[in-house]
Amino acid sequence: MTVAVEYYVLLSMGLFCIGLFGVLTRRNALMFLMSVELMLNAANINLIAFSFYHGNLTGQVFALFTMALAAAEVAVGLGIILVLYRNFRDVDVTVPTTMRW
Amino acid sequence: MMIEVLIAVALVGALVTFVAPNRIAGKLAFAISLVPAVLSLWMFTAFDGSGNALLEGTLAFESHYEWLQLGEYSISWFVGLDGISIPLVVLTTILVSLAIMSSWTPIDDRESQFYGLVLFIEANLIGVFAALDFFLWFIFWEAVLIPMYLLIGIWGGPRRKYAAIKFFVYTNVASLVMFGAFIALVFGLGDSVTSFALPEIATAMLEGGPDGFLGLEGTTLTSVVFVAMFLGFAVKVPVVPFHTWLPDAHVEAPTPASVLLAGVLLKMGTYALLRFNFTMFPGQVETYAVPIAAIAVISVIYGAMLALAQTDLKRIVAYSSVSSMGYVILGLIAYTQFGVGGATFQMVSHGFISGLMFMAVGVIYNATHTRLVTDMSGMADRMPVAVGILIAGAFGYMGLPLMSGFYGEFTIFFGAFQADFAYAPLFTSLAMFGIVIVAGYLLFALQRTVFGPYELETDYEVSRAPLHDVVPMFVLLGIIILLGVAPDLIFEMITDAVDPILNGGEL
Amino acid sequence: MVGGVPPLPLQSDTVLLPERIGKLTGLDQFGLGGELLATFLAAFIVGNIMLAMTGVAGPWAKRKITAAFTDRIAVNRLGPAGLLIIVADSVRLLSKELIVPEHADRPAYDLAPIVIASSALLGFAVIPMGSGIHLADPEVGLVYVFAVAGIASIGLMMAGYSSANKYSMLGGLRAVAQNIAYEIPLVVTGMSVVIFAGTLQMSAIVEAQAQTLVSLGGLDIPAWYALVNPFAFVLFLVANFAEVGRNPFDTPEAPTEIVAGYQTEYSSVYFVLIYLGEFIHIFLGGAIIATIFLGGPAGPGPDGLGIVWFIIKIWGVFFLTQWLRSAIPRVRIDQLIEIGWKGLLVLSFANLVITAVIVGLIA
Amino acid sequence: MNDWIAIGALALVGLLIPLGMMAVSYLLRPSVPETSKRATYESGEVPTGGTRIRFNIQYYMVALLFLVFDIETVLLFPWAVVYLDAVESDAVSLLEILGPMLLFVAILMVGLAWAWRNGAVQWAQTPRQLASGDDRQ
Amino acid sequence: MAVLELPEWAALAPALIMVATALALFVFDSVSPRSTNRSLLAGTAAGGALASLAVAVWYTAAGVGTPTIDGGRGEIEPIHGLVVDQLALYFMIVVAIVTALIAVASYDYLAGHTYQAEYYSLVMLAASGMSLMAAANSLVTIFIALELASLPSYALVAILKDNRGSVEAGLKYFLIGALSSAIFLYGISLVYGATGHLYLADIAAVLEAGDADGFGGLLGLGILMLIGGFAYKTASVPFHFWAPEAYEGAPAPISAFLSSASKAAGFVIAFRVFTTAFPLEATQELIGIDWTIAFVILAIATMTIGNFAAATQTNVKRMLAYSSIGHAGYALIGLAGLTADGGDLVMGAAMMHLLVYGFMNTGAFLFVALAEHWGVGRTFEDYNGLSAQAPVACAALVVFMFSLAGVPPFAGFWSKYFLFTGAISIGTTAMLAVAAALVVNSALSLYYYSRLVKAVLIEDPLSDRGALDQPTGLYAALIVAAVMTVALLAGFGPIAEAATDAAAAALA
Repeated sequence: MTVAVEYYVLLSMGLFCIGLFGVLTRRNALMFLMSVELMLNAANINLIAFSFYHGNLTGQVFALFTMALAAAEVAVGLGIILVLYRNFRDVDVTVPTTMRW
Repeated sequence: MMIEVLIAVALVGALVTFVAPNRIAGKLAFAISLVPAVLSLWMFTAFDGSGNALLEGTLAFESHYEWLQLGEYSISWFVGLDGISIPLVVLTTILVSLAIMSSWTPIDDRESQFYGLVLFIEANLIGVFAALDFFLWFIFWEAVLIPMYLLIGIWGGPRRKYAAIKFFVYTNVASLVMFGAFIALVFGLGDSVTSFALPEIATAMLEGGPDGFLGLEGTTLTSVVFVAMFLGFAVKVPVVPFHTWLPDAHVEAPTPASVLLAGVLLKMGTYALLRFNFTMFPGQVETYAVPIAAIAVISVIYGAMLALAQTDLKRIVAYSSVSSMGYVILGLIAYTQFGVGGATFQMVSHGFISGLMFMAVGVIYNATHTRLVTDMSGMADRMPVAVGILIAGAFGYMGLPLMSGFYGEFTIFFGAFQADFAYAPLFTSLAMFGIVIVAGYLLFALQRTVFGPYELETDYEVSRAPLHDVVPMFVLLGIIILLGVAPDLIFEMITDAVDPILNGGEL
Repeated sequence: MVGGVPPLPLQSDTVLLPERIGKLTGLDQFGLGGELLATFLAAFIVGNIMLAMTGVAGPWAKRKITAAFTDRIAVNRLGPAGLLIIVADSVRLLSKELIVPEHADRPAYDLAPIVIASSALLGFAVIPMGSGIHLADPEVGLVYVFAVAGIASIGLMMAGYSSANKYSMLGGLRAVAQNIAYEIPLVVTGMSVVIFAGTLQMSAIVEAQAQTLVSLGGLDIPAWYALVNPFAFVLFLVANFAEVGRNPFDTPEAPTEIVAGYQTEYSSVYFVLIYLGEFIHIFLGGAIIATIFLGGPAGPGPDGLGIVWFIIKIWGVFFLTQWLRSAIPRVRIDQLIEIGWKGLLVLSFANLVITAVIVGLIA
Repeated sequence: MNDWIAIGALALVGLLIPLGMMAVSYLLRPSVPETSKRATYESGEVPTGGTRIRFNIQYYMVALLFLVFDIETVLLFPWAVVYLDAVESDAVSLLEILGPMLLFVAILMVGLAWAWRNGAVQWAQTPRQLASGDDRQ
Repeated sequence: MAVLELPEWAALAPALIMVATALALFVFDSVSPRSTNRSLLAGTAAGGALASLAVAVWYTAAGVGTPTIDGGRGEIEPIHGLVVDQLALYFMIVVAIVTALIAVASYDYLAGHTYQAEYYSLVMLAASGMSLMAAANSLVTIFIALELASLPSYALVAILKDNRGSVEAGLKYFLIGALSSAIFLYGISLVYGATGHLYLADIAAVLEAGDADGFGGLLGLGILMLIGGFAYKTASVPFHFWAPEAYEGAPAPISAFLSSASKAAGFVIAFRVFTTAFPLEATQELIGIDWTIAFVILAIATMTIGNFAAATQTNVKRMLAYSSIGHAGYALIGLAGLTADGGDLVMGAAMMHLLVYGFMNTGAFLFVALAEHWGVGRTFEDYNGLSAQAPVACAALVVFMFSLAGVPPFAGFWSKYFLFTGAISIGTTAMLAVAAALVVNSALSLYYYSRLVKAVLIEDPLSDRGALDQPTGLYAALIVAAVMTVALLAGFGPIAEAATDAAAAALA
């Protein structure tokens, strides 16, 4: 009862596109972060599905690393969003425009 | 190793001066600049080369080291002097020393930087005249621009920014055109060259020329490159119609910068023309002789006419430089021993004479703070020595016998009459007419400013020029007369180096 | 490069509950649908065992135990030993009016109790309870248990934030801060067990503990990891108490500070669900401890007694929890966090490293 | 039968039980709407202000720390699983199997030590620390 | 040849030294938090970077990782996925140089700053990541090293937490960075899907054996996404738009660090991935298009957009940021010019350019750091007439500006010229277009670079400013960078040789 790899790719592409859509439309930095997480997880789905398909474990192991890196990225990102809030009283990514003149 | 020492002394001197306190910078720079001057004079006496550096001949003070490898081509540190370049090196070193001394009065701001830049220019000028590898030469060539741009831009007159930018843009675009053309030529030469050493390229050019590049036939490529390089150097010379940067640069530049600009930088253009266009492309020289001669004559006449219309002393001298460089081009295109040799001689001679003229104008300006002919008269009353030298310089410009100007112009005309391109005598005659105009405007200006009752339309009191302003002028005057009396001092070695060019590479 | 399935690690030969039920009821003859039905039945059984246990534990056992410790009399009117209080309480709570605070964030407010209750229940899927009651046995069992147990934090946070009450908010935050502070020591200590067992599969971990550690005069002492590595056992116990939010780590709902923490604004059936969820959580913690440290359903007597031994062990842990509740004062929030990050975390990593070194040297 | 189907079934049960209870309760419970009932509870006082309060920054600090540490443990699990097998086989030396993990944990510990010393896991500052004028938050 | 025999893992020493330094700084900060012993911290960081540099140079000189005489590739692979060869060592040198300069310059820039130790350790961590990027030859290690370099960079950009510009820059850098790393990762997953491998050589083997037939679409999309990731790291079109904001808002030494070292590191993985994993012919057969086309387009677009935008700026730092985009376009020529049977000259030229760029661009940003240290302002006008008060620094600036423009007599001339000839020598129409774009853009760049020179040297100051101090560290870094920019002109031979050899070895 295995699912063909194509469906996993479709799933991951769907997830990736949702994430991308979120990235492009959301103005809240936290939503942006979540959207990026979606995209990363889309890649993870691919890695694991193809790992199963190709019969080697490389992809799965890499997916573990990816999760760790994603977490680290979020940690740094939250820190930045925190100072962003301290400075701008908002987490809307379109608010900081000091450098546009 | 002597050339390296010359350059190194100037470079290190530039650095030392740059960080020295302003107070002593002028004296320090002068002291340092004496080293290359003396050294180059010694090299001049010890000169043992013969023939042309690019063709047949033995080089003096040659040194050649591998530098780097670019694909199939090697680039090297390759310097050496022949009969054409050593007088120019001597001209450079002497003129720089004297220019530094003559700056003591006018330069009173950020002196250490000023003198540092002047010494830096000297190093690169020596490099330009000594380099025999294209890249080495090009680096020195371009490196002259930056300090000159800064000299004009920082210490210049009221419109210095405009003048500096104009100078920089004109000469840089010209360099780019020339550079691209030459690279295309080298690539076109294909396997027959393996380095950017000029002698090797010159030999390859004379032995067959390029095979074609970027879809251009070999002969077309040669012509295109010749024209592009001619245009590139013509801006530097400058010839009409690329001359407009020159008066601006001269007028705005501080006196020492003008001295160097007119005395040496313009010669870079004619020197490069001689080294590249007139050495490597004998066929094209023949083909394009008439238009080039026409340009030369137009430069002579038009430059002189423009000078006639000026009231600013510096502008007068500047335009007359355009006119004088026209003679040099005419001599080169004549392609005879006297023509090319005379042109080379004229480069040196004009270097000294224009340097002298700019110094003299500078001294007057220091005293009166005006350069307008209409603003003053009777200067001879107040500063007899300086004015006397100015008059002497003017005579030199006009080509008075026993001055170097006479010999230079005379040989050029002599050579040009012998030239075998069409209408050569006509062109020569027209150019000779230029002398009349030169005499006209110089005498007119002198008569207005120097003679008559003393009168000055500024608030400045005029007194005798200080000694350190006058000494350089005396030295220059001495050299001018010396070369006028004994032209063979350099003319022999020049012809020795020119002959291979005219003989198609044979000594 | 046509894909092939990689060789799977050896499947343990334990027969799982769904298959047993399938065989027992004959549902396995009806293809996929039958199998699904059997599985659902099995899940239903497991779910109800837990519900029954918490039903007993919550309203009755807790009071009885606490009363015993504090020398009081607890429920004793309804039924034998007051056991019928369970029924009474459930009817009472279910029929109470549901009061939703004014500014509550409804979706989160409604979802939170369900998340809290069902996440704890999910963990039992992979616990081998003995007597063949074992729903699923994936290779990653241990990680799975830790993962689903962690879901509860989200529920607590949701409950705390959606109630629009400052006490709730603080309680939710405290709950999460505490959960995450002790999650890492918990997991890392669990990892030291994995080093012994060399697998994450729950049944295999239990099997590994069946070996004999030492023989004392004919009495075989099994290699329960609580005995092999008591240090890890203690660490795990402590971390577990914090995970389930019981004394001395009950700061998230500390009644004297923030009323009832995240559950302040919950009433009626929602309160029941949260309350149930907490108790299921305690039992899940007990089940994990029992499985990875106390040999799971192992015990003297026939295999059929497994479930009995297992329940005894779970109740043992529950008893200990209530004991501590009566015996130890609550720690302050700052102490709580610092014990977690500066104490347990370091100790757990030390335990991991030492375990690894010892295992490496012995083997 | 796949393990995960069983787990899914339990999830379904886990969802159905609460929902069932809610349904029962819905049928049993009375509903007497009254405004003051719905006011949030603040120990009998009239509630002031919203719940969007600024709370201690340390909550964020430990959350960030957790995020990193917890995920790092994920990287340790595979190692822990294969450790015994690797030790028992003679293919790799003990140092080779133990060394990387020790290094990993050591680096993690350096991180923890840094966070510790810089007050990331310190819940409240003592007056002395406050007096030192550092506004680390 | 090296006299002493080192164990294999020691080949990674340049990167390991960076890691060790970063950890040492963290330990130091743990022992004595909030220390402001600037000399010790900056000294440790600079010492670590210099040690890394020395080791890398020593290895290069000793011929570590050079192809052996008997035809072996000669590279050392201490850990599967990390390889030490000439390419790796070359870029480790670049990274170490920039890091050392930054560490020294930050000594003054950070005076009075709270997070001294954190700053340096983050710099060193990012540098470790970049060093490892140079050595990574598996998509796994590449991605991890990439993130190791990126994450500290995000924090570094935003480290002036009370400066709104810095925070904004950090946010934008982070957001685009997170997005692009997600895209990059997805690209990796697609490539893995198509080939079943993450190790670059294995990917190539699969492609060449034709085992990935039928996966052309996945592979093509994957490669496209990988290019997106590189574009971000190298600040090239289409992921360049973070660069001006991030460079402008970040502390100037960090801008220098990112625009020089980070860019170089981005290029090394691009070089390695595309030369090792995707052999031109096999890939073209599979996805139906030559991937160099993509780089041709990107190169022209990047240099043109960068230079034109730079020409319109009024803010110096922003001008430098855009010019840095332009230079990414120049370096992209190295990838655009690869052909099935060559291209080592053009790739080598791109590598040379990146090394020279490491000095001249770092120097230029450090001058901005100096200006920020003085507090003179940010626009060209604010810089007017600085040379009267700080002649030496301004002389250095002149060197950097003209070198960036590619004017002799500075090292930037050589690298640009090599790029030009390299492009010409490939001879295809596309490469001729690239060469033409290079020339046009260089000429344009001279305009805005000389504008800064003009402001500093020629213009008169808008208002009187007090005496300017001469911070030792910044001056030292500035002067070293300037001297090297000039000295490399003469000493270009070894660099050119090292770069072309490394490129040839990578392409072999």
